[in-house]
Amino acid sequence: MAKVIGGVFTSHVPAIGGAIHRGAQNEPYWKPFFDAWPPVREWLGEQVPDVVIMFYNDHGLNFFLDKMPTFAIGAAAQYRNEDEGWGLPPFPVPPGHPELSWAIIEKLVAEEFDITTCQDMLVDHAASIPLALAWPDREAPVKIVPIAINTVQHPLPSAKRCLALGRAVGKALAEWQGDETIMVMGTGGLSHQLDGERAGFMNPEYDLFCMDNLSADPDALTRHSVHEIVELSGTQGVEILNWIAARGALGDKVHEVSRSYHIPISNTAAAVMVLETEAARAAGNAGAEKTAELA
Amino acid sequence: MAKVIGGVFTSHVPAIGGAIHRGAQNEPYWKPFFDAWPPVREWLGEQVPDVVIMFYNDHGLNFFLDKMPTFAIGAAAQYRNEDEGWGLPPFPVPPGHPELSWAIIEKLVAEEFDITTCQDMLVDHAASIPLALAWPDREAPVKIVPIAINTVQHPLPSAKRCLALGRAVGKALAEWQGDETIMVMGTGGLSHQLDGERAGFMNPEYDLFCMDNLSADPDALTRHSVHEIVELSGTQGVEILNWIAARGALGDKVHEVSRSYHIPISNTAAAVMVLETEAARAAGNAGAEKTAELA
Amino acid sequence: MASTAIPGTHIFDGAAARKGYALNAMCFSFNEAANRDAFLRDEDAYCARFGLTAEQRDAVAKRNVLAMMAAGGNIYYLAKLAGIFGLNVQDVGAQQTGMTVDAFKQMLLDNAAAIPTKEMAHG
Amino acid sequence: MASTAIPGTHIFDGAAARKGYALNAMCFSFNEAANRDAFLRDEDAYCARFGLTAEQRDAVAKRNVLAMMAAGGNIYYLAKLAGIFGLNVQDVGAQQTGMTVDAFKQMLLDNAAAIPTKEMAHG
Ligand SMILES: [Fe+3]
Ligand SMILES: [Fe+3]
Repeated sequence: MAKVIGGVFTSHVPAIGGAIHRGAQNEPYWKPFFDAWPPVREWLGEQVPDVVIMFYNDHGLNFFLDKMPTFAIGAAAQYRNEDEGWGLPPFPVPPGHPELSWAIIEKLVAEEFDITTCQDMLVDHAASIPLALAWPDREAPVKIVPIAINTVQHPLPSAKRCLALGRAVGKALAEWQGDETIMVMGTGGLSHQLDGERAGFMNPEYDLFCMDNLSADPDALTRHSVHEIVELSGTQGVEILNWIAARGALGDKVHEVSRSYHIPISNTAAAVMVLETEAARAAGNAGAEKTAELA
Repeated sequence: MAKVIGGVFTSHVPAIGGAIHRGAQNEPYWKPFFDAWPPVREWLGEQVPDVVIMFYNDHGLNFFLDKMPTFAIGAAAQYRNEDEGWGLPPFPVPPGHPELSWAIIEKLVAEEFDITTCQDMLVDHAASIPLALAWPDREAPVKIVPIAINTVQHPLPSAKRCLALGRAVGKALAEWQGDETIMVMGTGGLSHQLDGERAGFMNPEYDLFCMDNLSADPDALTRHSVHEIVELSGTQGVEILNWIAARGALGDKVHEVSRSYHIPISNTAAAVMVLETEAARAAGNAGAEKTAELA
Repeated sequence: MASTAIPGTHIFDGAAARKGYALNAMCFSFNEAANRDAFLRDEDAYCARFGLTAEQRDAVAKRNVLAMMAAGGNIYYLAKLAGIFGLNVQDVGAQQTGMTVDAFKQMLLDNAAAIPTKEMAHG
Repeated sequence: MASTAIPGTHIFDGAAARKGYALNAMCFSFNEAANRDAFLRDEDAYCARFGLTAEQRDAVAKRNVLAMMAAGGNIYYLAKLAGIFGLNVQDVGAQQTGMTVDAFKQMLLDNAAAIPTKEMAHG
């Protein structure tokens, strides 16, 4: 049976991609952010996932306002990252896992989620940069199932609905009969606002609230309406919805393995976290224990 | 406040469009089907709707398998019917009602429906033919809000979920502050199967069950799974999901105004029904009472 | 997912949708008259452009609807291809059931006999 | 729908999405380098092709991001247009807040001061 090991949660700011392409990881501006990643990679080296369920949002590469889905799930064998308008070289994107995609799709529809199924799908920086951070200098050695959440055009799904989506994905993973080692990623945020006279807004207090509750009490994050999240976290800070959904897939009890929080990268409060499932920890490999002590 | 008067439910077989274009309405093959429409038009003449909420399914004009939504809602000011591959002249499509579309979208997302919002949308014969039947020889004198349900690619939404969708749309209509007279249409079916060795399958008994329960006990139609509906009604008979959703928007109590059931048109058991809301009947115009006696 | 098979019935589910993607994508393109013309001008080139599998290409070459469905074709998209060949849904039904078109049409008419009589009063 | 306005904050809701469709559609097209080149070669013709409203055309001509947003632009799509002009999100933020780019960047850095100290231990 498949094993769900936990999740990596991270900001996905496009400028990170630029820094990677320029090799700027050790510049003073970038080092605090990139320093978050060695512990993450250590955990990945111990747990060795071979599938990533990627909760992210599309920023106008694959979806436009002609057909804007609330929740979209990839069911392709291959995905591509392409030029998003800035001419940056696309990052490599690992292959899909259509069998698992369809198992999740079946489960979600059975659980009354009205998803849009995508057999042909471009994935943007919100999926490709986190993979490039987790597995630098190569195509990530995993298969992916991308799940895109609308954080662009209001009405957005509520935090409660996103957590429920993640929990339903978690049920699908629990029922999946493959022997894969599966992790989730939740990307975006934390607080930031690109647009309007409040551009540049960040809210470390709310970010801390999110990070502190993500592991032990994710329902706490669903007490705010989308409008309140925008107020607390910024117009683009609502990308926390991706984190909340990803968290939902991990079951009730998880352990925080690592955390980094740094202001600013670009206009954004940057955060990186690793949460490990009870099951992965109970499996009790020495590596997991060692990493836990670091947390 | 807006008034919801009821609904027109009808088959939408493409061949009907051909018969209209050829002027074949009085040919022996077609007459029994087209004879269903004078009572419908009489009811429309009395109730005079100016908005149609159109529950239908796309057959591969606007949606493909790259992005296949479970529920898609139009939010455009204009829609178009186009060549669906057979070179038939497109039917006129009335304008949209974007303000009402967005009010419904807001309500549906608040009620945890994960819809796909379409600001640019082609509507196919499943929307255009019913309008051409209700208002022949001209563009229908209404505005429309198209709601497309996936009946093409399994997993399809359950009948229960479709009824709940319709009920949530009904709540949005009840809250809408405009003074429009609103009707719903539910199109498709009844039993038919175009594909496979069972092609030509129809099931009058199940169709009768659906028609008999549609007004008084629509929940009865949700006791069958999608798989059971396919077995009972044929692979394309699942278009009854559109009827079920449309019915949901009409509230608890409705009255059957007219009904027609005829086999076959093309490969399909054809049905046309009018259901009137309690509110429209209570308004008690003489016309409505007269029509009711015909039922 | 179908728990029990329905005789003579093929559920277009994830497995079929995945298998049939190229064929269905080609058929979807036939919404445009220019694409239908291009197919008629050079069927091989058109099929190659959409990357049809050998099984799909063979089914199309043979105008065999059941074979197209076995290769993942969905009837809603296939109907656009059938239209190019001048086949309507009765022709397609007859082919799939192994009947003559006349016999298939008669079978459709015969379904009316199963209408419960109390229903006729509503007609 | 927003029950209370958030100062300096524009919710991209149905009203905005409807108003901004043409502008956002043009910006979405800039995912392709050829379209960016076409815009740069003949901005007027390119804007006309997408049917921008006078308000949208004027906002684009003035490179005024707040005006683009008032005309229904969404920042995710507008960012692709800003990229053509060589503007990054700090430049765009400075313009919208009426600050110099340096002052805007300093404000971003200053946000770090608000990080609760107990959090630093985790860093
Ligand atoms: Fe983002
Ligand atoms: Fe149909």
